Amino acid sequence: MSSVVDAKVAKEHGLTVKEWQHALDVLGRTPTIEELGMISVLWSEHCSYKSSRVHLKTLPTEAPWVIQGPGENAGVIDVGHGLAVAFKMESHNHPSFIEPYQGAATGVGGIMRDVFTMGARPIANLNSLRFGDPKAPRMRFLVEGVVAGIGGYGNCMGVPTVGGEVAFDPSYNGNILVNAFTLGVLPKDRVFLSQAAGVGNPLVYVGSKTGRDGIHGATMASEEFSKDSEAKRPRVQVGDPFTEKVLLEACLELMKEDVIVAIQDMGAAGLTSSSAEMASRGGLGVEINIDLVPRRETGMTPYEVLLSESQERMLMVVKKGHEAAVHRIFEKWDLSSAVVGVVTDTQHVVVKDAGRVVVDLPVSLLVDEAPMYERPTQRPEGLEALWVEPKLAEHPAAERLLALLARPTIASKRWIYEQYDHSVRAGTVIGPGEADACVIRLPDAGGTPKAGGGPGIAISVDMNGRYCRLDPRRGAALGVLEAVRNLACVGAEAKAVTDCLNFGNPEKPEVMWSFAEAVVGLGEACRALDTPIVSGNVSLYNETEGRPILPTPTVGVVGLVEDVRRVAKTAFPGPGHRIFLLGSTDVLSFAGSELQLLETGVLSGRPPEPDYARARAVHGACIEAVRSGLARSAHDLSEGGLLVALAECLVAARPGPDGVWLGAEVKLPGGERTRSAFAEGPSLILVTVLDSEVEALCALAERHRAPIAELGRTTDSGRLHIDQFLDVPTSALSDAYENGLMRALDLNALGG
Amino acid sequence: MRARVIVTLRRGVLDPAGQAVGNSLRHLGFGEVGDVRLGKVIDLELGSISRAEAEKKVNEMGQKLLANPVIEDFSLELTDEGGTRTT
Amino acid sequence: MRARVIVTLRRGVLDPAGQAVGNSLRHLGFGEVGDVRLGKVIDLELGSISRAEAEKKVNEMGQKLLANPVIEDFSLELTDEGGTRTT
Amino acid sequence: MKVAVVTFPGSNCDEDAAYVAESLLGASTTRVWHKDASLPDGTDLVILPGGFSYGDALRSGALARFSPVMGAVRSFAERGGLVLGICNGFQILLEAGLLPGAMLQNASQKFVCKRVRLRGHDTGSPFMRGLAGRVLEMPVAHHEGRYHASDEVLDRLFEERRVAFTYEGANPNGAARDIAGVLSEKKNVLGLMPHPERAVEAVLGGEDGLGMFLAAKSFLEAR
Ligand SMILES: Nc1ncnc2c1ncn2[C@@H]1O[C@H](COP(=O)(O)OP(=O)(O)O)[C@@H](O)[C@H]1O
Ligand SMILES: [Mg+2]
Repeated sequence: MSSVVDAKVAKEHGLTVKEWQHALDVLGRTPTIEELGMISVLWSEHCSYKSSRVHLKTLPTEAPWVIQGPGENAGVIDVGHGLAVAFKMESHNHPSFIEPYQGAATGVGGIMRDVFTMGARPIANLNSLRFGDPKAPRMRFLVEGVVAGIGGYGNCMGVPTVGGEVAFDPSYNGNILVNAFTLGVLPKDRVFLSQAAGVGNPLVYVGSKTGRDGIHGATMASEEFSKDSEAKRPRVQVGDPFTEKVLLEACLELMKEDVIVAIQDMGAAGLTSSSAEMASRGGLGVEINIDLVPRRETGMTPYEVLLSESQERMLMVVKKGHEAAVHRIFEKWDLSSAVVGVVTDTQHVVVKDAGRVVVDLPVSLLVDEAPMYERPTQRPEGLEALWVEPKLAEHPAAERLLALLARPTIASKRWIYEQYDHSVRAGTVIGPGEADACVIRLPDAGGTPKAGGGPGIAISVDMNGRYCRLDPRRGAALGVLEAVRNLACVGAEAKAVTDCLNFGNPEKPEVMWSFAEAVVGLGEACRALDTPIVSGNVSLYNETEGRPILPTPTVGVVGLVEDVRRVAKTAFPGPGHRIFLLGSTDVLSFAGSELQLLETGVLSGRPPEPDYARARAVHGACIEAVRSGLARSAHDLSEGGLLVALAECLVAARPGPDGVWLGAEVKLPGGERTRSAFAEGPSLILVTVLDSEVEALCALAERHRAPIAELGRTTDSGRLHIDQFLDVPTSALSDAYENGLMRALDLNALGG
Repeated sequence: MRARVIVTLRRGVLDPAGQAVGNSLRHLGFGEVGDVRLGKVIDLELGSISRAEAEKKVNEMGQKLLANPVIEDFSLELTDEGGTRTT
Repeated sequence: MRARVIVTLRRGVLDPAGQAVGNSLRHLGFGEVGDVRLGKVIDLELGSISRAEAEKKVNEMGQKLLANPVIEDFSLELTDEGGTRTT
Repeated sequence: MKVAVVTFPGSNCDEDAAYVAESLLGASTTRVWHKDASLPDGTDLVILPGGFSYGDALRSGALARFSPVMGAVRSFAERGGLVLGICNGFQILLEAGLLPGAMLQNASQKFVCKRVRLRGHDTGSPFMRGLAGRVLEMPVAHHEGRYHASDEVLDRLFEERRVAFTYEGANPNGAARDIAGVLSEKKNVLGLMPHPERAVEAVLGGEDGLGMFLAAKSFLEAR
């Protein structure tokens, strides 16, 4: 490492000419190499949100039940019974493309640290994944590695992975997305924050020792991929879930004692960002003796220690005089803990190496003075021209349905979620693959399970990037609607949202436009549905060789179930039930639909304008139908439209002990048949009821002003039958749906 | 010809399993144990190809599949049926 | 002194992971690949103890912890700082 | 009934096991740290729970067997005390030699989590009363669950009625002769890969796992 710092070295650190000048101006001198390292990571897109901040400010973040909104390690909401939940979603896209197992694993490890830093015990993990064309180079390797990495970390931690979503599109060929979500439970009056306080309080380092892992990972996440990303390989971090598990237990044990003033995990940019951010949030300064930081390797320079992204580490401000409690508990768990510094009133970050000052920077330079850009936006040329739906050729409906069910985006994700432990912690009421959202029974404030029924948490993560490409504002809003609707299907009322905004290079005005529009759409939908955004993450520069991914502003929505014994699942309950469709098919469209892509290969049309009043009516009716026990099953329409949804309800029912499958006898709702069978649209939910409950259901729908139409009934024929349109054995639907993913990717079967 | 490929983690890459084994050994009273690193062995039967060819092929296998170049290195040893071994 | 312990699955213990690697290699065009077996390498730093002592200790480690005799065999190699190696 | 649930670093089903013992069986339940060299006085049943003790380094269970508490567990078992090893607990019992055989990586080489069907066998064990011949559904969640032992040992296990459970239908991990759970000679130590403690309430998907806990409880109470 050259120790002469000049414009060239600054450029190598990713600073622009202007940013370098800005640093010189504010500082009034040339920074040391350590200072430059700190400035460059804190000013990186990943840490500073310099391109996105102006837009994010417009999002709704408040509601009476919000305890902690954006700005801390995770958002926290009140869920009643003296309990709160903390949750957040985060991307680990770039590392996962380079080394899928470790990239995905450390992503999961990072998001869990964000959550238990708040004092919460993690009780649910979810993930949202985007892969490229199944036949693209390395794609199978990436899928296998990411899934194994997510499982490898979460399973070892003993946190159930209870849901997620996976979609495939060639735009992700060179830049996959791995977005990980964690939710934890905590006593509502005991939230831990990261604001340094109390001049003279010691700064305590706990967890793994520091090595040379991932130095400059944060800047890597802020650059476009290029061929020479290969050269960045050794920067990949390796996860150690075993250490994180003991770190989790040690932190939660320590949190029961009244000694922690502030706590912050060392994520991207490690010690640099955790110390500067804690100082900034507390309006104070910190002094660190870098030589006291526990190390794994010999000969590390202060620069390396400051920028290391070694995993499984935390920084805490502890009440002076209580250091012994920390050491006692961490020793019990065989973990390192060391006092490495002190809180000061200087509003500077000072770093000393054996007494020699190597860093002395105003906190404001690192955090508040970080650049903020209002980047130019430009609506893509020819967007309107795209807003025309191409005509679909005539094609037999049964073939269409089977082909849709086998599409990897639609097909069962069983091969994936069976590699995740989803039943640990005695709380999984609805796990992956059973319903549109997962449901976790709330434990007590310490995380101990509570027997019987009682309140639960429902979670869904969603987004359709194709809709967002065609109209990012509508697309983002439709994604929120889908996630909230998925919650309604299990009988849960949505309360709050976390997001993970994955986009291309923000320096391109068209990408920036899609980002800005998507944020508008998210804000609009979240306001309309009264679901504030309490945490989130932005991942930009998701492009390879100039080709951006589909705009993918993934959302995770958290809602409440009153009694976990009153929920609904996807599977049709048995023969002889009546099938109804809540919502109206007047909005169905082929714009960006799975069928359009399958048959034309062209992405076109304009997704429908969200109708929030309609959405609220349909969701309200569904929630009441489920909670009252009327609805015996519920499943919404999403990719692939009505027939795919019907097929999923049939397939999920599995054959009985006699090997006989369920069937359904159905009439399509009005309108052109292919459209009502396969087009896509929001606010549509399939529910089943007993014959004797039909009137009650219709009355309930009317009370909520939700449109409702009868489609038919379930049968014991083992076939999906629509007069003069389609007749397919359920076993064939199941074969296409259950094996589609494995066939597309040529994956090996799991055991048994 | 037979080949033994040894895949080890690159220097500097964290090896949590190796650390756990090292700690355990020391707890068991093997105080002399310092750093411990775990790796993989892959033993391959290669039929009757020449040593030179085997070396070329196995190197290729190592690069393509057996080792993950992001975090691992590999080395190889060849043994012919007679038992002569080279590294 | 440094030791390398090689742990291999006993003959007769099915090794599906080895088989999978073999299949992948053949798919990649390495038709000459026959049987493939996977094992573990454990590299240990032992400080400055004698070769004889190292051998005794590492054998003990192998029996106690590094290999499970129900399914595994182990062998060891010692290298002193100078680089002389024995099997 | 007094239950001791052992926590090793990396155990992650200890809380679930303690929950079942305490909340569903009404047993007085103590959490025992692996560094403790003794079990609480009057312990009737020791549970070695699932998880990833020491991150499954080397072989799952290989390092945990050296924890101080294992000496106490061994003498407790030798005195006839009931020991239940679930998943990682089973692996630890194998590594410690309290049960015969060894565990290998799943034949699929992947972690597997799903509900499986098990057949209970007639063994005469306190854990198995009322379960002989029944087919039960429970989740499995493991990466190393392929039970292995030599043919002679396997033959003997069946002869001595020490195979408690076999997988019925699909075998999720390639275990020898579909074995899912085995007993010690005196039948007071049971190790099994599936998770009975996760199948104890209808709201969580089934109650088939409760039987084994209730059998142990009634055995202990009748003593
Ligand atoms: N990556 C994943 N991890 C865990 N579960 C997943 C994943 N992807 C999909 N699932 C599960 O599979 C089921 C179907 O998912 P999806 O097709 O995305 O449903 P929907 O279209 O209704 O949102 C859900 O229960 C979901 O939680
Ligand atoms: Mg859905």
